[in-house]
Amino acid sequence: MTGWLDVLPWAVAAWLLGIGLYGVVTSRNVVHLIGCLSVVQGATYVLLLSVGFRTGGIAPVFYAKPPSTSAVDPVTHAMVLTDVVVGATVTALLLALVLQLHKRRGTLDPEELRPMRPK
Amino acid sequence: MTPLLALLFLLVAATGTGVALSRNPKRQVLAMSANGMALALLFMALQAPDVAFAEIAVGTAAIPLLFLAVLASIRMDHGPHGTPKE
Amino acid sequence: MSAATPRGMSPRMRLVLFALAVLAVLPGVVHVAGHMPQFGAHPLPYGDAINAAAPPERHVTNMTSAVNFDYRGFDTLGEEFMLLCAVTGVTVLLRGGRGEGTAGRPGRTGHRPVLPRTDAVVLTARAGAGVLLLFGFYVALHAMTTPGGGFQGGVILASGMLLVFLGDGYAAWRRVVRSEAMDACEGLGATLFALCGFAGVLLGLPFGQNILPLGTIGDLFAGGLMLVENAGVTMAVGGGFLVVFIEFLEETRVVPGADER
Amino acid sequence: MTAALLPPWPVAGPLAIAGLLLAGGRLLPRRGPDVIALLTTLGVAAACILLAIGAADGPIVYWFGGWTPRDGQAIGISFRVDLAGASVASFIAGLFTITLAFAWGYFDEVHAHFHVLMLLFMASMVGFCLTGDVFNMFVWFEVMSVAAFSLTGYELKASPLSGAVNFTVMNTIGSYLFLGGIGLAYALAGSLDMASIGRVLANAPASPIADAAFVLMATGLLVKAAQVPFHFWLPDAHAVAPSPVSVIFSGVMVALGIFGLTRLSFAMFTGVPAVMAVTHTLLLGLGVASVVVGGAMALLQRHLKRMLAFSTVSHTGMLLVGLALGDRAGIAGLLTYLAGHGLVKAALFMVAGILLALCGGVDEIELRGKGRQIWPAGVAMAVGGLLLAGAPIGLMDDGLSSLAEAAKAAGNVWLLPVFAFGAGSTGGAVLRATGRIFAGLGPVAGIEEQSPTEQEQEKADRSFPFMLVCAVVPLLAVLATSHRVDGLAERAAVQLGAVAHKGAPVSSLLAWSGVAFALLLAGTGLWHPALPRPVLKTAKFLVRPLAASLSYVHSGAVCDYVAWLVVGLALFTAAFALV
Repeated sequence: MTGWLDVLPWAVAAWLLGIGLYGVVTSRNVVHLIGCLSVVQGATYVLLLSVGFRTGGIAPVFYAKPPSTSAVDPVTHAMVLTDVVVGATVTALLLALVLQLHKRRGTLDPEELRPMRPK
Repeated sequence: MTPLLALLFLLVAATGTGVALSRNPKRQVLAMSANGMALALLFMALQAPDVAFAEIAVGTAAIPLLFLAVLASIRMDHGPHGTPKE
Repeated sequence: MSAATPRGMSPRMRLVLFALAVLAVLPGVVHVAGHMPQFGAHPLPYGDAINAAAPPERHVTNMTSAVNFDYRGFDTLGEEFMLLCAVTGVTVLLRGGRGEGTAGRPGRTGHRPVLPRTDAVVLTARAGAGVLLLFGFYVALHAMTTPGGGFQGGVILASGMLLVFLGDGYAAWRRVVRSEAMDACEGLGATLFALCGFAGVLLGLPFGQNILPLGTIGDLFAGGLMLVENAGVTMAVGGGFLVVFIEFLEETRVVPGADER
Repeated sequence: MTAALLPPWPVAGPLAIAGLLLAGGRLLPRRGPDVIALLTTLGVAAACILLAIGAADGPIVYWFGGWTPRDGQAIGISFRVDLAGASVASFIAGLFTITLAFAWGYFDEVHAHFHVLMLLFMASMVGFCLTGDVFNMFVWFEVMSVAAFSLTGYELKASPLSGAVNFTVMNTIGSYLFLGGIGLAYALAGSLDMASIGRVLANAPASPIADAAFVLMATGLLVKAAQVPFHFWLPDAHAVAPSPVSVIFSGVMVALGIFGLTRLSFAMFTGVPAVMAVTHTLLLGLGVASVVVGGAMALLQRHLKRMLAFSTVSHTGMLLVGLALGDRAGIAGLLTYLAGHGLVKAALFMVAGILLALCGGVDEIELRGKGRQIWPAGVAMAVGGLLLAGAPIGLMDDGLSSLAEAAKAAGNVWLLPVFAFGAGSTGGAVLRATGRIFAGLGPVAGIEEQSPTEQEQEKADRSFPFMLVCAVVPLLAVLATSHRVDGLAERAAVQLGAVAHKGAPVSSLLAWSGVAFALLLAGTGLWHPALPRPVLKTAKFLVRPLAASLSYVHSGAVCDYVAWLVVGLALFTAAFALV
């Protein structure tokens, strides 16, 4: 296979990290910012699952296949499952914080939401 | 690297970019659902069905739902100064 | 003394700083990507060891579940409590500002009319909820054999319950299924996982070691202690996500007579 | 029970109790959650001390589920309890005990939620210290973060909430980078066990993957440790969290970032020359920058908790310098200083909590002279300020001497004035505030601008003597353990694998210069209008631009912070390109 195509997974992971951070840096709305964080997280999904992939390997479920079949790495899958939980918990918490913050400050602009300043 | 895999990787990159660049939160929720779906497809192709399941349940359904609830609540909430906010 | 309230960078300035930093990082990223092991063709010793060991030793066919609940079950213990922590946090953040009241009417935005619930809506929601709940149980039950498990099943179950709420009138259901019940479901589910770990300890075995018969491989109820742990995860995730859903949906309702917070 | 069977208890035990508290908290009598949480922390402290005793002869390795490695491949998760990890875990449990005592009855409105969060917070910290598996470390890191995020916003006021948002966004990006680093290490080494990864990396040819894994993990941990340029979130969060929570944040959570990096470095990266070179150069530089920036910013604050938060940045920078020096004295100094600083900072945040409860604020100017009635708290605060400044007694001084010894042994004598500046400026800021609040020193502020903070008040339902005792206990602990911990820290450093360098002991000049500098700064801060006009003018001319640019950078906008985080990544990239 061509060399540059094999770099694609890592390039996509790096791109997601970069574009997600770009979104965070330029965000004018905290809800949008939280969405961008999930893009940053997408980078970790892509990286981990690509690391655990094996060309021609089956999914690590030996229900219909004998256990000797070449399969991909289940450990990375378990890691990404944990990562999905991390993402969900952090997103829920941030949304709750932002919701309460909006009630008190009446804005969602991160520039206006600085701590330690009067209303 | 099969063409299908390459395509799905690119799809994930494209939808992820869409999420980051959708400045309107309501549109961003749709973009996030699309990104979640693209990720789930990629996970299927990478032979990770367990993760794909979780991503469909969380990334395309549960989390966008929370976003929608927050956006609805924020539209209702008129802020401390009584001025409507978007 | 403290200077005036800081103004900080202008958006353009910030973008320039970010762009310069990214330019500096970029060669490093390219260098690293070029040296990454060949995609899909490098050794995976850990995964191979699990794939070889788990079917004969744990009598399960879903390796991801074997890793999640047994080989690396301790990670999942932490993960469950991370979820519990976040659910507690969300509860504190949202309920703390709102109080415990559940009697509210739906909030209205703009001039959108509130449509009365028709029989068709109720019926569709009930049917959809039924299908979702069944599917959730199915996914959770088949953790050891086919893809899916307590986490995925729990999320689907919570979504199904939510649909029940939405279809049949939110307020009525909220009086039946109280937050205490969901808290208990969530807390006990996570604790069940922890107690499964301690079960072995009390018998002088390492934490988390299996103490139950493993069953026949390929059977729905094979896997020993993993089944109990899976049930705990289902409870914790189902209860936890439901609490989160409910707390957020409460925010879209208006409590009559609620004063400005 | 022998120590070999003990490792899961201090982590899984409090977790299970937290789950039960959440499920049944509302069935308990009013003080039930307080009692249960306090007993749990005591139990965890006892278990960790037993573990530390057991680990004295060598690390205790505990494989969960009995999955011992097969043919050299680790297939399960291990706890690798060494002297350093167990000692820090004992310290954590002890600090939680005193904090929960301080918070007794403070949080009883929302069932047992506060106690659930605190128990999870403690369990995850202990797990973070004991684990030998890098992904398991990430899991505990994240549980710790989630608990911390929730606790920061607990008060549901605008500043705590926006502080919590900044904190959450920065730390979440940090933890994703950390996870990315784990992914790279896994790609390279095919294992998640720290010791195995370390063996593979030491025997493999130099690879940029190992460097990148280090960069990503180090960035994640340095965000948690609030080191320049990743530190911006800390004052936003620590200054506004409820005081008992700030005690834990500044007392130990931040330092755990450095401790985690220490563990990772010694377990995984000692065999990678490029990483070691960057550790000795860039991390040293970041540590020094943190010491200086934190100290200067502390001096510029009038909000007491924000001042203490910046002082935490400064003192954590000293820990990073210890890690960067990396020899036996440096690591031993790091461990001792971690405990000493944690205790002193805990006491100071408790004093701030007392002020919030009894005087209704922590603004230095507004509170001028209002602390006279509660002068014993002022004595505690002054002692704390002197200890921060490096007074030659107690744990902090022991740690600082070790760090200075390591600096001298490495030929970096220029670090000594840096230490003196960090200690002196933070101590000076605290002493200045003490003098103003508790003795009404200094002229009445005339044209000082309005307080930048909103109304803050914490519940005043605990008696003053009780709170004061809680604040004095950590100070007494610092003084009483003087010269008793060095040996332990040294053995812990040896166990980690730190090598001894020949160094000469440092004279007590360092300590005294810190104290003198602090007194000078405090005096200047209080009575600067009395200075001769030309002196004042020159000083203002010199200080103004510096202060203005520092304030400019610490903007409070999370978008800025993320841009600075990428700048930090750029610094790492440059450092690896140069070595």
